[in-house]
Amino acid sequence: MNSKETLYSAGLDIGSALSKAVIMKNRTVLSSSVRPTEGNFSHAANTVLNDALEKAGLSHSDLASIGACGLGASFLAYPFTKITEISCHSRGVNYFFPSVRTVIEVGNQASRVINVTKEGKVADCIVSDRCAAGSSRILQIIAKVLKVDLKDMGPLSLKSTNPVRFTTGCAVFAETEAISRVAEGMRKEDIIAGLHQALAARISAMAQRIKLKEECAITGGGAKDIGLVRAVEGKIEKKLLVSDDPFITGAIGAALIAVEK
Amino acid sequence: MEAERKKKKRTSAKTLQTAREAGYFGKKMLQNALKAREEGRPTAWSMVTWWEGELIAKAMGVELVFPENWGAFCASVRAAEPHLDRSHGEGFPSTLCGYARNCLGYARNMADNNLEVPPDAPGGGLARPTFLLSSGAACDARYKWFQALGRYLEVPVWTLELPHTGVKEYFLPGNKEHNIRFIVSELKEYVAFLENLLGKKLDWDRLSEIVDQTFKTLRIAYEVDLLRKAVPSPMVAQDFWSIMIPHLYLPDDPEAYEFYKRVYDEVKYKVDNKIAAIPNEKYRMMFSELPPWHTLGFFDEIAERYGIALVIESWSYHAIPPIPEEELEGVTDPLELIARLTYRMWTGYNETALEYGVDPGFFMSAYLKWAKEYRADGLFCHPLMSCRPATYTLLHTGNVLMDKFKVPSVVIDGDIVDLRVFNEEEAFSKVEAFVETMDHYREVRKKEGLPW
Amino acid sequence: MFFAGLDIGSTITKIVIKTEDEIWTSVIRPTGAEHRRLAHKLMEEALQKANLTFGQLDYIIATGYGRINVPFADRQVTEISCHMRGINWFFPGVKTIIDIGGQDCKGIKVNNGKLVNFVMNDKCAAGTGRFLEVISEALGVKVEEIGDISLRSTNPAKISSLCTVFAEQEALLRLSEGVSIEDILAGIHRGIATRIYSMVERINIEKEVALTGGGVKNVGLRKALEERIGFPAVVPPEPLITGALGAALFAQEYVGRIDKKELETRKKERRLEAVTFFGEGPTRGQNG
Amino acid sequence: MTGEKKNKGLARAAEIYQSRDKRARELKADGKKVFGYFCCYPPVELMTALDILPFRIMGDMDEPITVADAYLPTIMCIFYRSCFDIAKKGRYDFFDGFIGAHACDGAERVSHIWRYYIKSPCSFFLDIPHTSHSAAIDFFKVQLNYFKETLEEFMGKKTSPERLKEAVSLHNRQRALVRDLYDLRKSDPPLITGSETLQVLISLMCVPVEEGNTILEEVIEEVKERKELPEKKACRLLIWGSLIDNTAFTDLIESSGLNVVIEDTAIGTRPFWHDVELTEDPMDGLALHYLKEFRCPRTFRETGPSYREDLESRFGYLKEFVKDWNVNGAYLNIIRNCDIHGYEVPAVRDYLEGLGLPVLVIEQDYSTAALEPLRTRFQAFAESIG
Repeated sequence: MNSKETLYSAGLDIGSALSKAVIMKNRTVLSSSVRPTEGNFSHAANTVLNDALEKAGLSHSDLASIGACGLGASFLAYPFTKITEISCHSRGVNYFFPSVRTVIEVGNQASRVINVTKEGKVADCIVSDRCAAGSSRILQIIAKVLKVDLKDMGPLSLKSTNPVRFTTGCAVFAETEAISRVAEGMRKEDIIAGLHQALAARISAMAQRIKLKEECAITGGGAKDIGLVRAVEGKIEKKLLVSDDPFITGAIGAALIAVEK
Repeated sequence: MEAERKKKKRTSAKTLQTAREAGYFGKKMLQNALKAREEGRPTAWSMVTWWEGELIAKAMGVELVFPENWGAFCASVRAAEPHLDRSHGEGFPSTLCGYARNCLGYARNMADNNLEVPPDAPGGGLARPTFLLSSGAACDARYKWFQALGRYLEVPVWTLELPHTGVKEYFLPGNKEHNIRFIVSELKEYVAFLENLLGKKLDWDRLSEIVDQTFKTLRIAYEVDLLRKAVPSPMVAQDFWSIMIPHLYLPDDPEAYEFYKRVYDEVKYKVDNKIAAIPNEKYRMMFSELPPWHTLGFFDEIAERYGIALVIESWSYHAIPPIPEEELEGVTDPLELIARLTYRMWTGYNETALEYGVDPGFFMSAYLKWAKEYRADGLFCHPLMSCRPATYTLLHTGNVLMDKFKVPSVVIDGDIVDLRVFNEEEAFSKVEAFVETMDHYREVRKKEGLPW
Repeated sequence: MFFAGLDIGSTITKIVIKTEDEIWTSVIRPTGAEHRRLAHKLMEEALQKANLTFGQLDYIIATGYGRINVPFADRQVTEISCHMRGINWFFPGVKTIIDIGGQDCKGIKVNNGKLVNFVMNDKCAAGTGRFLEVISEALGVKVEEIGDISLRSTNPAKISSLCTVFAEQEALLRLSEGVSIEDILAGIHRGIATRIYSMVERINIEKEVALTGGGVKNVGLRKALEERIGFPAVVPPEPLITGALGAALFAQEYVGRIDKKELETRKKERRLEAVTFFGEGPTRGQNG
Repeated sequence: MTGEKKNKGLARAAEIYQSRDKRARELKADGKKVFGYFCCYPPVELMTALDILPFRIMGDMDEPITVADAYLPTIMCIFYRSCFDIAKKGRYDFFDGFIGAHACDGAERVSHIWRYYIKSPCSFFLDIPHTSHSAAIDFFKVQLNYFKETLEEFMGKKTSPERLKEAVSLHNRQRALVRDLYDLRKSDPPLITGSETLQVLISLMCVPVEEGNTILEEVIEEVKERKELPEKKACRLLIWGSLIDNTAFTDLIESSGLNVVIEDTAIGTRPFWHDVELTEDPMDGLALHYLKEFRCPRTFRETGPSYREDLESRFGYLKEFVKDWNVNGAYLNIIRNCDIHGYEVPAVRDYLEGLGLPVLVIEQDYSTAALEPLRTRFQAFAESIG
């Protein structure tokens, strides 16, 4: 690769809930686009890519490479490099925070704890087991139950004084529990904080399986939720770095890796 | 491209010519039992007892079938689910062993069919048994399951004992010999049980022949394992899962011995000529425990995509390192030979365990020895939802491998029977990331002066 | 005399008021998070619809998930007994009841109008009404329509995940692969039916079988279940109210056991108040 | 102070139940050696004879399992996961010794893993045969001797047959007292609740046998003289299966319209139902007792010639419980992933239903937090009986 040459690349992260795209010029992010997937992977992928291209003032033919990760990455209509989300998130976090050696990713379907090398490669990785209990999907479900906007969940949680104890692993049963607690008159903030505690406990249990390194970051949709971030920090007794836009971490990683391949 | 891949047949491609012949032995077992049943000769359902009980039954002229093996077969042809549903309906918890639930559901179907093999039974079905041979080795399922069959089959059950010694306790003065004496006296009672049940005496000469043949077969099977240390790997787990059937179930069968000679020759040829089992071997992994029988093609795929060779696997299905000659000096009693053989299976890695100060000797310590000898880059852990006890020590094994040798492990959930548990997409993504992890630890091992 | 049954389910609250011989009125409303406390409002609505005053109710029984702490109920009975009783009133010959509720699914065995055995799903939400809601939401179809849509399938898809959240993703993947919605839905219904069937089979499914609960309103699920059972099942005219009806029937039975005077005093003391959860809050919190 | 006097034994039991390690830590501070042990198979008599306090390792249904996830997969027995979890969190840091046991798969594997991660000055893994053939009993005696020698070596002293017999007698006294206590549950309503009984039984497993016996004597006296009896319920319940070690569970059951009158579990009747025979070599009596008389499904019992006879030989003892305690409902308690009880469910259910009992089966998650959803089942079960 000739580093002097201007090289445009795109990275896509087509998740079950959100589709994300970034356009990069060498190692600089030019533009990004995020939208709900809504069950149509190829449509969502096309839309975010075109949207991001438009914002960057580029066209598809300007792209030297496209990298994609996520559940829906198989449905892209044009040639691209498929990369696993784990590698993309490692690389993406490495892009934002080169000193970080542990990444906690809280995604829609699963959570992961990844130790990364200084090059942003995967040194160790633990993924939550075959149950959606440790994923951020549960946050959306509960937000809906409580009629709280997803983005208000974190700030509300921080106001809690007496977090409710959540018990079940199942995301759907957690919904039932939340409904019961509301009915019993427990405050929303306590319920949300309880949920954050439960999620954080599962995530920190995973994190204990690989040695947490000095500098840690949190990424994925869950990183947008300050309540969850604080709860995880409490459990692992470490400060977590959060990038300005945790949603696009994976997409950035995808773009960076695709360039190399 | 993804969709195309999905359409491909998902059984694995064997890299050995001989491995393709091994299916014969599985069919032979099932058919022999059905034939015996037809001719009024005794048959039994048996656990894998690691030769402790099978050899004696065979010397008594009993045709054995193995519901564990048949469970894997049902899963591989995707015929287990109706049995699982049946067992669930009978009130057995769905957390129990998948092989057991498959068998319990089948037994219920048999009971509904006057205890004869139901017409649509997978692979011709398990012939109605004269007795059940259960085992206290490895897990509780293997005697509780056969006991539970009493609900459908009113036939005698014999439970074999196998001491489960802790590593430290194994080395207490005299304990090993006490354990072997115990197995021998248990085997005597087992012989008496069989003689009484079948109304005939054990032919001791025949038993000695069978034991000799078994020792021979296991020896050569072990030598095949030794060949597999070669780089690049001449044979991979996809082959082993086929060839394990003869030595595990039919080691006394001269055909099995002849088969292994051919396997040995083929592997030896590949080693001598540096012929790799998979093209571009980049990573050497150990595998634990049983594979997802219904999705074996996955392993060919990761070989193709990432150059991963599964070089050694699943401790409990391997022939054990031979018993030291001095231990066998002057031992002629076939029961004692059997006792020493099976006990060796469960304690053969206790020296390794002692060396590294770990427990238990079985299920995990073999991997410690193998990691070095097979130059392993990683351990592929496949925890089985329905063979839980085999899984209990997996994380521990992974922790110790990392601790002692900086060999990382990857955990990919799955199951031997329940295909719903294994998510291929997720598995690929984990393996892909794990490749980076293996790279990383190669560097770490190099820095720490480890030899591979 | 008037007897009321109040079934506070996890997703829907139902009220039945009945006389000695017939159902007088019934109300069905979503429960929702905050509505659980508002059961008294719903009772007011039912009374208004029935043109009755609260004082005219002779006995009230609460059932369902939220039955505890309904201050104006005379007694609580589990929804398992109530479904049994409600179905028994409609179909005296039924021996096996399958109730598919919002958050759970039950199998109930009846003998001579008596509850003899039951099973419930545990731990996992697969096989419940909520599961179907999540899936329909993901596929962008109305939950009331998924049954009909699934009936159009010619080649049901294989959906192997049992976890609701994963099944949702699997459904989306199939959709993206070009599998039709009707095939996906038919696959999902088939999967749920198998799950429900094998659970209820633990108490031995015997003819007649009745299906009840919100899930039965879904014709696709009903058909898949009947196929699995191997024979047709009966369904009450309004499957949502069997629990509340059973509660009202129990109310009727209990009144028979109570002294007239005591009943009158009781009725006078009863107030139509909001559901309360006093005394429960602090024990549920975790401190520190 | 009179109230305290009236409830001395029960109050003491409740206090020990609440902080199970308190007395053990006190004694340890005074120089006593404390050994933790798994299940009820390692003979406590041997530890008592060597002046060791045997401390039964239990889990904690109140404590979410977090740390254990790094060592034990989620799909294994939740009880043993919990034991390991709280141990790794330091709850059992006062043990001078750890006694693992091949009781069931969970106990066995966790014993090995425990020894690697949680170090104690002394440890022993007791192998237990799966049958009670005579060869197995002889073998078990050999293993018990190794166990005894390990303890002796650690304590730097030998025990004598006389001292061992004394210990056996002390524990037999405890067993007899527990059976007396169970007799007080034969009346209707039972004189003592399931939760109270559980507190007493657990307290016995955390203090020296003499102290336990005093508690039992006091409890029996107090309970006999009770004026305020527990509430009478429609159902007199037999609990069979995996152990229950938290009163939150028994409270839930008893507040759902059921009186728990007898528990055939590892913290119920099982450790106490038979005396150890005082044989000339006390080790013979111990081997026989622990291998043969214990009624845990982890030991294989010969199948009879027919299924019915098999059930009778395996579960016949339950008939006595049902008759003498006037039981009219049975609850089969399965901690999720408990194989040895799980395989037994259809058979034990067949047997109990054959006795005319309605049977409730629940697979539960060994977590107080997950108890509440079970209430409806217990209530419905009570309704089906009442």
